[in-house]
Amino acid sequence: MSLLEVQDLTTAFMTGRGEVNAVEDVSFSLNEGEILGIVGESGSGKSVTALSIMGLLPSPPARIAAGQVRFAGQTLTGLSERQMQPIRGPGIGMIFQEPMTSLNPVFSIGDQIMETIRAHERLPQAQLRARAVAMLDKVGIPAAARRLDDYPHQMSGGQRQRVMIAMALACRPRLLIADEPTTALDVTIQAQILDLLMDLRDEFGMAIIIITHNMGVIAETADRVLVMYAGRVIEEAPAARIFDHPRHPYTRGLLECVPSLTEDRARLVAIPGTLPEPARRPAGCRFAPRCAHAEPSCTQAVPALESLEPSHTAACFRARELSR
Amino acid sequence: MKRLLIASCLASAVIAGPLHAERFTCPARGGDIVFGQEANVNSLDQMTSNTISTRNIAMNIFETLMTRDENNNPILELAESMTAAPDGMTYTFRLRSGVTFHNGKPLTSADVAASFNRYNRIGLQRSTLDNVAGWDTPDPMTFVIRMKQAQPTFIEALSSFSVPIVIIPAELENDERQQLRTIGTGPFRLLEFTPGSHARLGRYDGYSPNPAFEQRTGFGGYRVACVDTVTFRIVTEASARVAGLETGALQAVEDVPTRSLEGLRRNSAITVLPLQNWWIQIALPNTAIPPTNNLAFRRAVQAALGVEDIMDAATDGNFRLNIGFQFPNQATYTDAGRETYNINDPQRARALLREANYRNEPIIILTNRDYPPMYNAALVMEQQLKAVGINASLRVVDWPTSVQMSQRLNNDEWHFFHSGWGTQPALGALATMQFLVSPNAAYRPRDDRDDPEVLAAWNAMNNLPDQAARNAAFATMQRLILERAYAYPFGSLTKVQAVRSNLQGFTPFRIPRFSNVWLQR
Amino acid sequence: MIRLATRSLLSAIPVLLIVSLISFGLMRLIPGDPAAAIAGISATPAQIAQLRQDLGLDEPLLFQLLQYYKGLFQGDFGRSLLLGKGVLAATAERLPVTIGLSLYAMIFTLIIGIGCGIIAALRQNSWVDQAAMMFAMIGISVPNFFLGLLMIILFAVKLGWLPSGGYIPFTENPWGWLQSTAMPAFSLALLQAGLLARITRSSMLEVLRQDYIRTARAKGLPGRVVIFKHALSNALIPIVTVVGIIVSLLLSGAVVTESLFSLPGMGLLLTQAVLNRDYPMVQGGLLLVTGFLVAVNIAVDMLYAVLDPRVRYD
Amino acid sequence: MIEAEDIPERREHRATLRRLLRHRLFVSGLFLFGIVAVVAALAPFITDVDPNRLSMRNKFLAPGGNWVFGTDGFGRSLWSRVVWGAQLSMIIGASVVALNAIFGTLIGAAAGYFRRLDTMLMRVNDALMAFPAILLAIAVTSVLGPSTLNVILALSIVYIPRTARIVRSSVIVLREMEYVQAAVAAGAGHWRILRHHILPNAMAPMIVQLSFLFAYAVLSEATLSFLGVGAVPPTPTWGNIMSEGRDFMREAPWIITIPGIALMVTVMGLNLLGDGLRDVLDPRLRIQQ
Repeated sequence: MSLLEVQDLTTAFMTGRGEVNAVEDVSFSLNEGEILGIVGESGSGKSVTALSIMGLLPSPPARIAAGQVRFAGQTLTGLSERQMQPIRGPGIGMIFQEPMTSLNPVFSIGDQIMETIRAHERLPQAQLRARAVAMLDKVGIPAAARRLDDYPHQMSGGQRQRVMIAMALACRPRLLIADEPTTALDVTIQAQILDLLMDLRDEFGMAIIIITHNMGVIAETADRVLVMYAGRVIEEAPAARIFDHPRHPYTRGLLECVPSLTEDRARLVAIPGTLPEPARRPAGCRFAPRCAHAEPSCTQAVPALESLEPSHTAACFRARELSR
Repeated sequence: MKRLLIASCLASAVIAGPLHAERFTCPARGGDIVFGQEANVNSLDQMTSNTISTRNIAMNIFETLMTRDENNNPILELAESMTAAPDGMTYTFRLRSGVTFHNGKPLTSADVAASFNRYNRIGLQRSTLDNVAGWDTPDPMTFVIRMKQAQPTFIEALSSFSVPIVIIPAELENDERQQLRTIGTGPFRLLEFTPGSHARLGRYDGYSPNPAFEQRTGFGGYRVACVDTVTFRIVTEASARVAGLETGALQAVEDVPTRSLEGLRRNSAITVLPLQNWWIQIALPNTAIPPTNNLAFRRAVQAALGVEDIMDAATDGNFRLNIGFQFPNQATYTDAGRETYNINDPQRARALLREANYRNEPIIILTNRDYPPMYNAALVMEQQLKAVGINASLRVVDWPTSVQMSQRLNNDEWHFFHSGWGTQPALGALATMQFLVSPNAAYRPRDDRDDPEVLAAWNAMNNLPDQAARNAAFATMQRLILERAYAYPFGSLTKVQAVRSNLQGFTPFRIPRFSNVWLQR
Repeated sequence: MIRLATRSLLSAIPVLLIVSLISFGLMRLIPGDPAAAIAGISATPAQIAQLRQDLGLDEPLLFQLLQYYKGLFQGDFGRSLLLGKGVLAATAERLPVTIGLSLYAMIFTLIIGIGCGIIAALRQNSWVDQAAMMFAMIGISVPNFFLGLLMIILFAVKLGWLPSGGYIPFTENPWGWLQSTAMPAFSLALLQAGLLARITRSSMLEVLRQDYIRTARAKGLPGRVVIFKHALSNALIPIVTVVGIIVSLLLSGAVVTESLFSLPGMGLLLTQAVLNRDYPMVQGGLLLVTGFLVAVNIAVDMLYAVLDPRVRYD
Repeated sequence: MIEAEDIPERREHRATLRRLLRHRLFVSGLFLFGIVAVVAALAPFITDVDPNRLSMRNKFLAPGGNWVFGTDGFGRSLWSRVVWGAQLSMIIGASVVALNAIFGTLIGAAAGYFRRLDTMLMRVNDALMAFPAILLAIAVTSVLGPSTLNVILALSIVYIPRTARIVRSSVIVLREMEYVQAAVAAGAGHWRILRHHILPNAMAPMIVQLSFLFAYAVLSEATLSFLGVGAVPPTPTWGNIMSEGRDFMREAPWIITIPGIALMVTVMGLNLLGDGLRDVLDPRLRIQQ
């Protein structure tokens, strides 16, 4: 049985123009120790998917409209905030895009790491401290014991992200969700952080979901890739397959403009137009208006994910003919 | 001078009446009284303060050699006798024996001398002692005052309760101004004093009442403290005082607004006690400047005034029409000049205005808001003057400013000044009429040059050896003042006090007296 | 931190110097005779003249100013004309009443203000939020003397519940103090509470949107830890900066409240001192009160540094 | 902003106005304040009795009947007094606001723009702000003597330092802006820079401040009158009416409550107005007061 199973997840937001689905019918699963990359432009619904799994979306305005999330055999959707607490931390850890703002500025980093452990395990203060030092050590903060009482503003961005990772891993989660973990960092630091994540996966054996808009990051890390567009999964395949044989025109477009690790512009120049707002999504295939291969029939219905070969699915009416 | 002593005994007998022929004894003892006092108290140093609020409390604690009875006649208090030499050059006081201070020390003439020393140094009314050469203590129970020159009115001044010469223990002689430690000989002693909030007094069990009397009278007489404690609580809000009385949080209050009286009178748990003749509501012209320097104009104003409306507004209905500067219960009362009072004849006023050649000059009525009766009286006066064609307007400042303005020589900022004369009319004609001679002359003659006839009458009031002649001189002076419109006394203001009905023996007076007052169970 | 404290203290000196000059000048410009004021209604002109002489009011102005500064440098704030005691002693007697009242009101302010603010923020746009903000709006719109009057009419006059007027010192009877000061403290607090509720709400909303709140929740921290530790500690920072303003508003409001409820505090003392032309009391008292406010503001700056490490380590 | 010419500017103003009129708080504030302002403006037409005319026979009449708001202890019409009181409140509030707008801007701009003046002006400013506001106002009115004009002056003295401080901080920020530095480099005069580049952009926080200031001024005036140091009685200010009604609050509570409610409505209207202005004009200020 897989560690995480997401089935037909639909997350809706109440907006001024009524309820709209930010994420629609998203399904995927993840095994222990596996690294899944979720890729897509900002607004494609990848972060909302992650936050839906964690139950971190503010409600209202957000709600899980349909589908379910199962983690280690337990259904997470529908759990109360209180019931979710023991899952967060020891079950699923999460790190965020902005290390600058994701740490609370008024508490020392030691305090913030220790409170995480304290929330889930009963440990004497000395052991808490030792564990925090060990975690900082693991994520490569030099002189960890001394830095425990430092405040976030005394650290660089890369260090803060390391602290975030230490914090997320402090309770040995079985799954780590990394939402754009490197986007806000300098290029050189990005690689270091990714390496660190890889090393830690090897050490702790946890599964990782890496969310990014950067195909380069996926190439470096992911075992399997989920491509999202306008709230829907449009292609899923092992990483190697995606890079070699992308089946969806959008994925192909993404790859054509792979922003390498040395060049961090997120703009997808190869694809004209912009991602439609959730409330103004076109009928039929949502990518159709931007798609070079779109036919009138593409706007008639929403294409379903279709298995093209084992473990490779795509949602495109013309996937088969185009890949030929 | 035994005569004086006898006279005061007689007076008290008259007041007490046949029902109270025996000595007062407390029908019930114990209990606590809370009195809702209107005005704030800053100090209990009775020698250096002449505010009514201080007197309210302090005169339950301190006593004097001589004071005033219910009708303001001088009586002895800590002295059992006083003998005046025939030439008026010495006064010999024999102190009562068995009197002790609140610290337990017996009263001797040394204490009296020390009290006079302190008063002479910092007492607010130390001019009382201007004609005094000195004082001696031939023995512990005898105190002699030596005069520089005879002063027929000396006893009247000495017994004044305006800023009384209270007797304090000798060791307090050097206490600084307003820093007097509160130790007296009175029926109550001070337990606790928080300026601005409250003062708590307790019964002094070592008190020895004055055996020369049967009953309490005025500030003195035979006094006994029946209740355990009396708390004077400052409650400035009139409505809150009334509410406190109704709920029983307060047992007695002063200054009940007329508007509340109706309800209180219906309430059987409460007794309303009007205190008549609290003060004379008065306005004074500024005769240093035109047009109020013109007699015809002043008389025009006199003719325009309808005092019922003025008093009604000033007191909210609680007043008594009263002519002149004394009250009918006083020996010196006279209605001399009555034809100037309450004329209320607009036609005559207009005629007099024409005679005065009044040309619509602006007339400024100076008043203040600290004392609502003065403000209210001024408001109605303004309206009455306007009604006869006088271009009158109010100038409202605060009390200290209005006093300062009214006393500045030849000040041209005002034409009429509103005031209320309380303590002095109660003290007698002499104390009152000093307001009408320079340098104090309230009608502000130019350069302080008194009207010679008024001044002559004043001198006669002071210096004639015979009381009847002095009284006649007062009548003359009052008539002159009224006829020449140097003052417009509107009438007598009644201050209403009220008590819970189980509080017995409380008779309104110029201070709330808590001796011979008891709580009925 | 120490540097910050020294800097604040040093910058307070010229302010206090100007304050002392302004209060001296203001008082001398006020018309009206202190002697007439102190002597009261039943004084004769002769008594007033006597008093004026006793009080040393006939001295030339410059001499009085020099005396004043000479005294100040020796720690002598002068002697109240009205009370006959030292300004310092009178302040020591009255200031505790005002501080007690202000603290009491501050407790109301904090409980009502922060409470309403947090609840409103947590239930943003719900009826709870709207009710709390309506209440806050009323709070900042009702003049405190009007509220005080309404409370007197309702509680003291109509219901006869609480004593109106008549102050019971805390040291004498804590329960009595709590009771007798409740009404003034509440009427004094409402304005500040409304102000604080509005600030707390917006500050809380701002903070709740922050990434670190999401982080805290993602770590599986219990809701109360997220709100009271992570959110509130950050939301408090802008709130603390207004505490200085609130203390100043409370002291200013206490002037009115103390007059209304006849509480023998510093506000009543100074109002009466102004009205009675008690020059030394006003001069010294204003200087002391202002000094106190300046000290409170320095303390607030320090507190700010304690709460916000970013300031502390700058 | 500097290149903004007349037409886009006007368009921008119109857009701001539209946003204001859609703002719920602003509109309700405008409504409340508007009622008071209209009543105040129409005072001579909607009252038939002189607010100061005594009528001792009609004292303490409860509201209703011939006397809409009843009468006070002198039989004066409370309707007349409260309506004329509204006019006085408006006049006093508007005057304080105007004086603040002029002198607060001058002092604040001078302090913020000319560094050499800054220390001196701000020291005096700090000292004036250090006094508890009401005490300073009481002392100043005591010096000047009680009158409507002097209340305006006293309140201005109390509040101008606060306005000046707000203007100063905007000016300090704006002074460092690139376009201002560019203007300095281009040799523009101080006056021109202040007038064209700095002050127009400092207007938003200032307008917001002034709308709240109006509320404070109305409130403080009432407080001063209530304490007996405001406009001279019998001037019918709300504070005076309430002060005179104090002794009768048991028997004639309407004398206090009616002007009190009028006062509250006015202040609330202004506060709502201020909230709306702040939200629309200067969202940065949201967190303050």
